[in-house]
Amino acid sequence: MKKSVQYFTINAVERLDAEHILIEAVSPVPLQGILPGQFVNIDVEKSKTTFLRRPISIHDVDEAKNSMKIFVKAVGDGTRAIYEMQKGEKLNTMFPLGNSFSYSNSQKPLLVGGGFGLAPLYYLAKKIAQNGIRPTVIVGARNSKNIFLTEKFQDIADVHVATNDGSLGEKGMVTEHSLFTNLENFDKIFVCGPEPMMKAVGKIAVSKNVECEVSLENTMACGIGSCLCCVADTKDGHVCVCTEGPVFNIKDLKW
Amino acid sequence: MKKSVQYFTINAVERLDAEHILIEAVSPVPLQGILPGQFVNIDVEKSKTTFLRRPISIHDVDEAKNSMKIFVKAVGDGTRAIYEMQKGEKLNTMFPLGNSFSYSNSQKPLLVGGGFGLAPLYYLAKKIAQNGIRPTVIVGARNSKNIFLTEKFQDIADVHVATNDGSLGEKGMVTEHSLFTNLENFDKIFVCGPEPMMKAVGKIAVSKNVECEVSLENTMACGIGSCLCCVADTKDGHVCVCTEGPVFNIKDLKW
Amino acid sequence: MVDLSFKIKDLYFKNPVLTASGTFGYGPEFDDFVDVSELGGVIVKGTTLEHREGNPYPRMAETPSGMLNAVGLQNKGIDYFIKHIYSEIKSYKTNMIVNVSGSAVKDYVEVAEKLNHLDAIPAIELNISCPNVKEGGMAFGTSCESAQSVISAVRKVYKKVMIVKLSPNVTDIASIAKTAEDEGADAVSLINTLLGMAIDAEKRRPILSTVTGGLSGPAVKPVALRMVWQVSKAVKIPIIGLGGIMNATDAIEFFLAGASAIQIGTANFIDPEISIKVIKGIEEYMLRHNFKTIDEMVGKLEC
Amino acid sequence: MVDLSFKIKDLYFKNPVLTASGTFGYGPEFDDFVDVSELGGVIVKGTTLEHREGNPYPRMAETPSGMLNAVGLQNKGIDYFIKHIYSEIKSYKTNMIVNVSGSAVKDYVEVAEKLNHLDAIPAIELNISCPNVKEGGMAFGTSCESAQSVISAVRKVYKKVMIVKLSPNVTDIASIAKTAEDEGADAVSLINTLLGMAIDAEKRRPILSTVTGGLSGPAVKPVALRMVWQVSKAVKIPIIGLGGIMNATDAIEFFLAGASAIQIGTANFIDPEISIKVIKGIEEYMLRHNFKTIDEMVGKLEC
Ligand SMILES: Cc1cc2nc3c(=O)[nH]c(=O)nc-3n(C[C@H](O)[C@H](O)[C@H](O)COP(=O)(O)OP(=O)(O)OC[C@H]3O[C@@H](n4cnc5c(N)ncnc54)[C@H](O)[C@@H]3O)c2cc1C
Ligand SMILES: Cc1cc2nc3c(=O)[nH]c(=O)nc-3n(C[C@H](O)[C@H](O)[C@H](O)COP(=O)(O)OP(=O)(O)OC[C@H]3O[C@@H](n4cnc5c(N)ncnc54)[C@H](O)[C@@H]3O)c2cc1C
Ligand SMILES: Cc1cc2nc3c(=O)[nH]c(=O)nc-3n(C[C@H](O)[C@H](O)[C@H](O)COP(=O)(O)O)c2cc1C
Ligand SMILES: Cc1cc2nc3c(=O)[nH]c(=O)nc-3n(C[C@H](O)[C@H](O)[C@H](O)COP(=O)(O)O)c2cc1C
Ligand code: FES
Ligand code: FES
Repeated sequence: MKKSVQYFTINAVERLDAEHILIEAVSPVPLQGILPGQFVNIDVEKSKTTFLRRPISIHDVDEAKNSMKIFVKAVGDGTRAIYEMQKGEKLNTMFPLGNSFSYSNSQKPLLVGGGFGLAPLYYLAKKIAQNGIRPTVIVGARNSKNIFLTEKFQDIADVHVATNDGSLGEKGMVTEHSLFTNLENFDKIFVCGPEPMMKAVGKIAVSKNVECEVSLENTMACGIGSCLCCVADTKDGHVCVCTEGPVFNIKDLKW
Repeated sequence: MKKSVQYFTINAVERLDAEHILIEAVSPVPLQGILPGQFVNIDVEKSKTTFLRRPISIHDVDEAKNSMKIFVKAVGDGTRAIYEMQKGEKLNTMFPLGNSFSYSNSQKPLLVGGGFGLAPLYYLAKKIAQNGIRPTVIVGARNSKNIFLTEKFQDIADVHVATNDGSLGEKGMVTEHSLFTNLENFDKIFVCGPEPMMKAVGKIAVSKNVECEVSLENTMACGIGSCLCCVADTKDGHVCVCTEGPVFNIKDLKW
Repeated sequence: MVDLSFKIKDLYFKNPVLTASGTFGYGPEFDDFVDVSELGGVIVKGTTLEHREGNPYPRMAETPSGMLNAVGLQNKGIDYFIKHIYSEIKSYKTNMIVNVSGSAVKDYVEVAEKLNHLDAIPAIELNISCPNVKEGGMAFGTSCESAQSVISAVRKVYKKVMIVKLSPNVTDIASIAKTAEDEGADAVSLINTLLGMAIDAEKRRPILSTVTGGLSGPAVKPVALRMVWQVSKAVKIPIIGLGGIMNATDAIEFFLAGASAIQIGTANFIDPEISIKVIKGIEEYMLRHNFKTIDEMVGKLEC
Repeated sequence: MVDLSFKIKDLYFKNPVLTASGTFGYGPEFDDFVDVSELGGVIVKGTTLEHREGNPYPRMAETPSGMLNAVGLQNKGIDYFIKHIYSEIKSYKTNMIVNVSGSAVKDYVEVAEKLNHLDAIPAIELNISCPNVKEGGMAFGTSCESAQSVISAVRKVYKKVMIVKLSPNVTDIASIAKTAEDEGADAVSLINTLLGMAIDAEKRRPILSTVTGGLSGPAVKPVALRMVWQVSKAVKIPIIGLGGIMNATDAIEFFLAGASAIQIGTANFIDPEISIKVIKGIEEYMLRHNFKTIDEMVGKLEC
């Protein structure tokens, strides 16, 4: 799909708590052909202190309604201003950016998400489900208050939860979840979350010889491979996360 | 009145055309003691390209409702963002700033306004009216489309209009209005508008020996006499328009 | 109608809007957004003799109305450029200009020599002002003597149009521009990035892996404008102005200050279509102000 | 509890937050907004030997995340200061410091001598970096030789704490800082404004009456931080950091880069209460990061 800059119109906002928001926005151009794992780059026009665009994963696409969803956590001024947007406002959006998860060859996929890392996994789960496969999803967080969206996954996936304090699901880190003891049950793992978490999952995947893709969140300036700011260190040297990624097979990363 | 920074809450907006807006905003602190000619300095929080505060005249004060009105013309990014504000939004306001028109000794005042220069004159007219005097007001503009607020003045003042194209009121510049032929009928003129207009009025006032006060609109950084950016050249040298002004008797200016 | 063209020596540019090195890739990155052939020119990524991996991540920090970068001239080297990239970009119908960087005089010379042979590369931009490499780079651009050494050496071997890109991290940029002119530069471009730094207070660490990096974006525009103005009083060769240009009005300001052309850098990241919009905006301004040629507008500041 | 105090020689500052010269008037301008006595110090408006009217209006241009000023040291001269202003401000319970400017060495010396006698003025800040006056000012701060001449002359007559304020418009600020230290400065403050320019494209005129002016505000913070860091490697005397500080986080960045104290300038215009908020914010940060004294935090950047 050709990249472009478009003004999306926000047509629904769901504030999940004081920091997390799910936004649905309608595109003025058809949204056919967006791949799971791709992201948009948003110019936050009303934030004085936000100069560059902000990369945000595509959480879901409804091709019929020509709409897209994003799931955003307010961590700084840019995402805070997005959190405060209202229905009817316009979202200056550059899209679709990045590569894609390679899910088509996976029969038993495991999706692992933490924090706003869950964002790209919903559209991935949906695409997998459209292929007739029911994926397994584990969501990890510090406690039950930081678990979001699991109910939305339930229609299309088997959802498991791990919380550090045991307030929801199994107690412990996501990598301590019982599913990880039999990781061989899965043929591919798709991970998105804080880097330490992705590295921990990656390590186990390697040890158990299960394929593993991670979605990196390097800071970006351009989002289209022109500034070389967002590079990941791979076996081929520095490559742009915004074009060669954000999804990488961990065997290509120098982790 | 002590100066302070307060968040006013916008409780009414009246968009007069695509550029002009009348905003009513409620103060969290009492508004007793504001003088006509004083201004506020607004931090336009949602405009990326507006760094400094923007000085805006106090158009009206309703002490009972604790509210103030401002009349703003969108000329650049800062005032455009103010124009786009909605009821319920907060206005970061530093106030009250500047001196005041000296109207108490005038029995036959003439108020002359052009463009957003009309802004401070309403509160002045109201104060004069409270003293039992009905002021005369002339509003000048290019054409009838650029004449605003005259109906609001009518209750408290005799209103005259001059337009360059004669589409409303007398045809010609404000200084060509018939009232100016008998300027001696007035004992003081209060002017606010574009500098060339104020200078033109000032010149006639001097020639007819009528006192004249003008409200300057020099660009400002601090609004409180600390940066020395806003100076006017007076017979006493450079003085701050934000503290010694914005209102000056033209006899003090080096015009 | 207005004529947007200008020339450096006898090199014709159809309009005065170029894209800045390091901010526009090699061109194809922007194919989805603009017709690259409509630009006055494209200055491709800084190219060195050898392949360079650049600096470690993180290489970027956002700053108020700007950004710091510490890319460190990541590129695959001149030979790779000639073999693989040149063929891909030579069909663009605009001036494709290579930004030449190095850590020793002989590296600059060698790269320039190789570029001399490429028909579709009508000019080079000598980068003696990159703040993000340990040796060479900016060091060449911060004294007249070292600037002289690189410029005169490259001038000997490079026969086409040679633009010298100046560093703003100096006390007196006009004297360095004068040196460039004296040594045979056909034009100067300014400014490269201002040396800056960003810190993560919570982590108590520099944000960039290299601690300091190059500041670009609208934050630097006032400094860039001032330097263009100063340099325009000092040299007769054309000046290409850049630094924080975000729209056509900004571009006009550079022309008025004395630039014959401009480059757009960081703005491409925020609006990938901006370069074309700026061309249109300049044309509109010229119509409105009755300028028929770019030349009529250059330096027309009423002071 | 945390101890916010610091010292320059034996001059005690209750906290490291000062207000920058030219941005806080003499103090009373801010009485409605803050308790001036709560500040670590106030650096009053640049003061010269003679009365100065400053430059013609317009003197200010807004720029992206910053502003240019060309006030040009408007002030009523040192004698007026001593007679009329001193008595009004000497009761503030904080260090009232006078910023001393001039166009000739002897002017600086004369002003410094007069200030030596004022009990309630424990220090001066030598402004060898003002870009907005024709003679002197910045010229003194852009070469080691000229800096040396002013600093050593003033040092001979001024017995109390002498801070030297450095210009950022130089290739190598560290060497100028070193000169200041060698000539007996008790501290350096940096940065003064960057020389910049703004143009009104529609009117085709410079916005400032003086064409160029001094850039301040968050736009310059990355440059200021880098310079503080460079100077901290070069000198042992305390550094007072400033340039674009808008909040406590910005201030912390300067401490980590090597400053022992900071000044707040342009931010006072946007939030007249900011100086006091920054003091509170620094205290909170220190509690959170377990710093007990400012000194523990200075230069604690993990590179
Ligand atoms: C490909 C990609 C996809 C992303 N998808 C999403 C998403 O779907 N939903 C979402 O909420 N966020 C997502 N992010 C992260 C999001 O872009 C950042 O949170 C955002 O840029 C922060 O901007 P800010 O102005 O709010 O905060 P800033 O003020 O820029 O930063 C605030 C704090 O967050 C940290 N931070 C900034 N950027 C990142 C980052 N990229 N990763 C981790 N920490 C960061 C900073 O170090 C700082 O401590 C994604 C990032 C990338 C690269
Ligand atoms: C004491 C005082 C009271 C004022 N009262 C009002 C008021 O009640 N209503 C109102 O609409 N405006 C008023 N103004 C003018 C208002 O402050 C400016 O229009 C505003 O600052 C412009 O900001 P901006 O970001 O929209 O435009 P900018 O982008 O800053 O400027 C846009 C254009 O407007 C011009 N401009 C900027 N500032 C001024 C100015 N001060 N005077 C004239 N032209 C200017 C610029 O040169 C530029 O061409 C007042 C100004 C002062 C000093
Ligand atoms: C990410 C990035 C990479 C850059 N790489 C180069 C480079 O390789 N060679 C060069 O001469 N300048 C390089 N620059 C500097 C720009 O070409 C330009 O001089 C500078 O960014 C100022 O212009 P701007 O404010 O419009 O971006 C780079 C700038 C950025 C932001
Ligand atoms: C309006 C204005 C006037 C200034 N006047 C002086 C001055 O008289 N003496 C001086 O040393 N610095 C002066 N400065 C520079 C500031 O003290 C400070 O060094 C600079 O603004 C950078 O800090 P900031 O970004 O926090 O404002 C002035 C700055 C401004 C904005
Ligand atoms: S963000 Fe610019 S190359 Fe990836
Ligand atoms: S605006 Fe600062 S002194 Fe008037």
